[in-house]
Amino acid sequence: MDEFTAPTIDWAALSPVLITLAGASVVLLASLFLPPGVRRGFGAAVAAICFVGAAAAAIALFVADESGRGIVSEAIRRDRLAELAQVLVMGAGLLTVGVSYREPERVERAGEYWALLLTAASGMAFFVAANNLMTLFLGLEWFSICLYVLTAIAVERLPGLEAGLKYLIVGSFGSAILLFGSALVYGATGAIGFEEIAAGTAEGERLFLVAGLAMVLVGLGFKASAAPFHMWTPDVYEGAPTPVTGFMAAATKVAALVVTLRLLVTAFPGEEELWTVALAVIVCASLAWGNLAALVQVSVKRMLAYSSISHAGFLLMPIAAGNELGGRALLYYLIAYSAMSVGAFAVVAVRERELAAPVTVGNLAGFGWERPFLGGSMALFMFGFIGLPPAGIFLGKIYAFAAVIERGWTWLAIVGAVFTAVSIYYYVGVIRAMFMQPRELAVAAGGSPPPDRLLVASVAASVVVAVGSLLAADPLIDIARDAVEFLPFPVG
Amino acid sequence: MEEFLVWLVWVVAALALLASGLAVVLFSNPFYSALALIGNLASLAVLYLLLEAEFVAAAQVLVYAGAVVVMFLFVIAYLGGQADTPWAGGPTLQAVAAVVAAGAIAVEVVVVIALQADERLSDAADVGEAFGSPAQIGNLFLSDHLLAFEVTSIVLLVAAVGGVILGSAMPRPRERGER
Amino acid sequence: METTVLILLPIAGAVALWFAPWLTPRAAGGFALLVALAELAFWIGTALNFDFGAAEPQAGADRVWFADLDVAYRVGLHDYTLWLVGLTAVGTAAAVGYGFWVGRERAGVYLSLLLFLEGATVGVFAAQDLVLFYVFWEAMLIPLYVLIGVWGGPGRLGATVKFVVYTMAGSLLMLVAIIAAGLQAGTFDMTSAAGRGSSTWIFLGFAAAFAVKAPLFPFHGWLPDAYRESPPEVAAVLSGVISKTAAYGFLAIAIPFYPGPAEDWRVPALVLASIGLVYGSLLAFRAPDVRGVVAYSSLAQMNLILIGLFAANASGYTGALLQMVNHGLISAALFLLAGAIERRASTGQLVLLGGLARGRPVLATILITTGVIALAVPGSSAFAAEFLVLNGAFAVGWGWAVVGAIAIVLAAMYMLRLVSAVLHENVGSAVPAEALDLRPAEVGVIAPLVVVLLALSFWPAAITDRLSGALF
Amino acid sequence: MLGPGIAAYLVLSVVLFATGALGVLLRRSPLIILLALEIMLNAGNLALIAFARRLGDGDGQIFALTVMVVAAAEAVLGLGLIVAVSRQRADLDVDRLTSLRG
Repeated sequence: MDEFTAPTIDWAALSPVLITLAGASVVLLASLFLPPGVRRGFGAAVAAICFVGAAAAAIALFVADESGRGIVSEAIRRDRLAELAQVLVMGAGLLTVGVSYREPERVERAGEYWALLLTAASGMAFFVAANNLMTLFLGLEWFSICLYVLTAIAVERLPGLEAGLKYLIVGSFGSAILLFGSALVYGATGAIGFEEIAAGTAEGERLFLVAGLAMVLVGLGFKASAAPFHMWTPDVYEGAPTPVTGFMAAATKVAALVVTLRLLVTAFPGEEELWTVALAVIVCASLAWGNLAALVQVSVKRMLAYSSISHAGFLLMPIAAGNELGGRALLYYLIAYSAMSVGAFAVVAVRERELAAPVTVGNLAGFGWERPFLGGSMALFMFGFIGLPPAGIFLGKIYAFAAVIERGWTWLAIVGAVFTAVSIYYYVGVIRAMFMQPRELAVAAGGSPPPDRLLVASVAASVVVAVGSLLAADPLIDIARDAVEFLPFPVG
Repeated sequence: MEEFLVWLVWVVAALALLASGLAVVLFSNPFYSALALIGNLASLAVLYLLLEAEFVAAAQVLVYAGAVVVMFLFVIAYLGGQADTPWAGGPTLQAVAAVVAAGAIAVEVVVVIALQADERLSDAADVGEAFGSPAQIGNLFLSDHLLAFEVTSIVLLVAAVGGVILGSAMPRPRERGER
Repeated sequence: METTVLILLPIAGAVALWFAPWLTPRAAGGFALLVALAELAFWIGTALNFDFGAAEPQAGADRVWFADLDVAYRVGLHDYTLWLVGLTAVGTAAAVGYGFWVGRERAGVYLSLLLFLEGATVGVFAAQDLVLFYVFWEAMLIPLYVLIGVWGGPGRLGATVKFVVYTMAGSLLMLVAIIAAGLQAGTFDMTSAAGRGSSTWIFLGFAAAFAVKAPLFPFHGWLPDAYRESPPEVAAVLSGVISKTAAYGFLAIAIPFYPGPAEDWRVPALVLASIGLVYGSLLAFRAPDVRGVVAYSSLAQMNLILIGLFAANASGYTGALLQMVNHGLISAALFLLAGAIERRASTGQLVLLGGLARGRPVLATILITTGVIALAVPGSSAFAAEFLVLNGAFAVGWGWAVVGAIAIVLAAMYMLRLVSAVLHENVGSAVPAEALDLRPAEVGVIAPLVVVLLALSFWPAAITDRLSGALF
Repeated sequence: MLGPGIAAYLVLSVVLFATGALGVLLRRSPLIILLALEIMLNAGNLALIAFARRLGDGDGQIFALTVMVVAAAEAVLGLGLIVAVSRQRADLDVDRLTSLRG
């Protein structure tokens, strides 16, 4: 029998995870004792403090040292890639606090809502640091389960429940595929740690490895909502409470894509010629499916869901390039994209509360002039999603295209350009509805909701990040470079 | 003789596994499906024993057959006639996806069989008495895989919270329910 | 430094207006006009201090934007771009003044968008970095889209969709070309020789964007609708100034950076431009309304400019550049006049117009003067420019010069038709007897454009002699 | 090792996985889909344990144990959702089987 030796734990490295987790426990317990009236404010305050604290902790870790190291037998990594992704997740969470503060469903289950939001962010913070297949699977399930419940948290609304059930079933299907793929990779290489997988790749059974890699990619594709694994996205985005949708669109993408990058680059550098091509195919499928389906959407949330599928394509493009430029492109793109996703869904949430009905392109009519700031911000987000300045996605797309061109895949950049042109039509449709349609086209509004300064502040913060990421491109790209430069990129 | 017995056990367990798996998927009554799942899990436990994973086998029987399946049965009983309501919210494009999945899996079966013919997979490591024992599992869980162990507890906690939230979904009076 | 001010002054004005929604329309309009005039004054100051003849861009700035791809905020003015920036300042000032006087709904937003458009356009001319150029190029699109979509005519929604999809499809191909060119060269610096090459694909990517925006002949599908549905002052800016960015793109990027491919594609380009020239002239002759005539004549003139550019010799370039300034002023003036006419008759249909000259001497004088310069009578600046273009085209092949000469005859026909249909003949059914002459404000907006044109007619060398050899 | 080799276990796990996957894709009843998901996860577990045996490595068994916990958590939530959905349906409109497009 081995002598048991307790592992040494680098508590500092875990602090972003632990801070949010502790916040969740506090909110959960306090909501048992606090009167219902103050639960919402208390929970929101704790959530905001924890998100800020966790982000600060991640930033401190990022600044503290540039070398990465493993935590508890290399189960997770403390490195700048994880820390930057954690900052993004926490930022999305913080914005979501502002957006969801006045969401009607929050009143009843305020405590649980904030606790689940914090736990989901905590799980993502863990997931992005995952360094073996087991922590990857567990981190994925951790935040996914939180999101299933958050989707269905409005338990009196059938659409929300059905969306939650659908998300759970499709999500678990993806996880099961991921699990089986992990098992095959484990069998082929005899290891679950990413570095050991890379080391064991040479002598492993290649067929197992390839099959396992394919299944792992499929599983992650489900989370990133890349076509053809996207079928849950529109229904879930539509059914979930709008602030939750914004959080999912932003934070889940950050987590899934960062982990995809880390896994492929650190664990499968030897299979580069396989996964880059596979990803290129997924990119094309996502761009085509997302953009073409978005053209015919009436519901704004569904349209944004398809737009998020197409952005999954744009975000996977730099990973497919497999070079360091691509890594930088991915992280820079994610900074702008995550802020803008939360902001766009926040504006949808406002209109939804005004109308007490699902927001369609038609009933946005006149919104831009009624609420100039929110309308203008939404216009900025829509132009930004197309890839027009002055939003940072513009540079993100330039970087993504540059990464694939540097790899020699100019055709992929052209595919991206063509589908960007397609996407103009539906994004501009929103702007047209908000500013160019007479107000009478909209359904009579159900009374003006109270002014929601927190939500407006969140939208303003999204705008600042969206525009600021373009102006301050150099420091942000330096940060992105710091975050990825230690990864052993297989190309160039 | 021992070899023969192991083979016999394996064949029986394997047949039971496949048959019960098919039964779970094919029965139209969810109650029978859930019962079939017990058989499935039990035959898996037998296979785990053959693979010298005693602790996992025990956990399989206790956790699954003892808790999860019972929970399924409770819910099925609670829902009664509603239990097998068909539902349009499942994955779409079933036909295409099913064909693709079946094709991919068929390929994998071929791969495995091919590898077996290659004699590469028939070898197994020599393992000591301790392999798969509760002591070894516990040791690993508390050292190398401490984080995984802790995360499982968080996952369970979240599931519990989620269960409470979903359980609180009482039908509401109409005037408040219509939002 | 001065260039940065020229770019940021209007943008700052636009942002200030955007954040001051409480301003009355009058205050907002006054402020916007002030900003536009300040820009113009600043441009004059810059021009007076300009060192004509230097090959390097002047009055510039160079600040790292992001270093890893060597993209920087590099701006500066060449002698040829100085004139185009001046055209932008003059055209926008006129448009802002006109919009202020007409009193658009939500004047603050409207005028701030015009100012933003001005800043972006100056940026396109001044950028010395390909990525920065692209940023400003796309930044022009957003205010134009909103200006046409919100304040345009009844068919504006269709017009904007066409406009945006056409131009974006072209410019996205340019984006890929820019990235490919920059990665090949290792820098996006336009002044460095490293950016130049022989890749046909990159050349075609640039050409796609410029051909759509100019527009070169088969890519003009968006033009008639956009020009008809815009408010007149937006149409004036669009045809007078924005279309010049495309010609500038050919002039400063596509042709000089990729001389090999430009040489290979010269004949197809000349064929298309010639077709566009004749086709546009014929359509202008047949157009039923004032704006249609001006729009199609714009198409024709732009294609004439492209002929000059693709002649790719000093005469062609000089003529094209002079004609860019001329046509910018002419079409801005004509669109504003069209707006003035439409305000009086509430239609632009030529069959319903007529007889506006009687009792309205100022309108008649200004319209006739503009028209006469536009049809390039000898002695006008347009004549000088077209002569240089034809001379340049002749050096390539006499056939092109013949096409150009035919088109000049056609130009005379459609311009005279326009003038006579509006001013002479019988009083049109849509012309009310009490329709006023041009108001002082309208004169104040349009007359300066015409005065500049006249000055250029007397002294075209003001521009042509102040072009260094930097281009050729 | 007595009895069949690891390959036999793998074939079993692949077939089991396929059974579960087809169940998820083809069945319409959410309860049965949940059961089929359990089967898929168990197929993964079988593969993990078979590989663990082959490698003489404990990691696979640990992995399998954590998967069991996750599967239990998913089952709890899935069942909770199914119960909540059926309650709401009974409450709102018995005839309307879905409010979302499939």
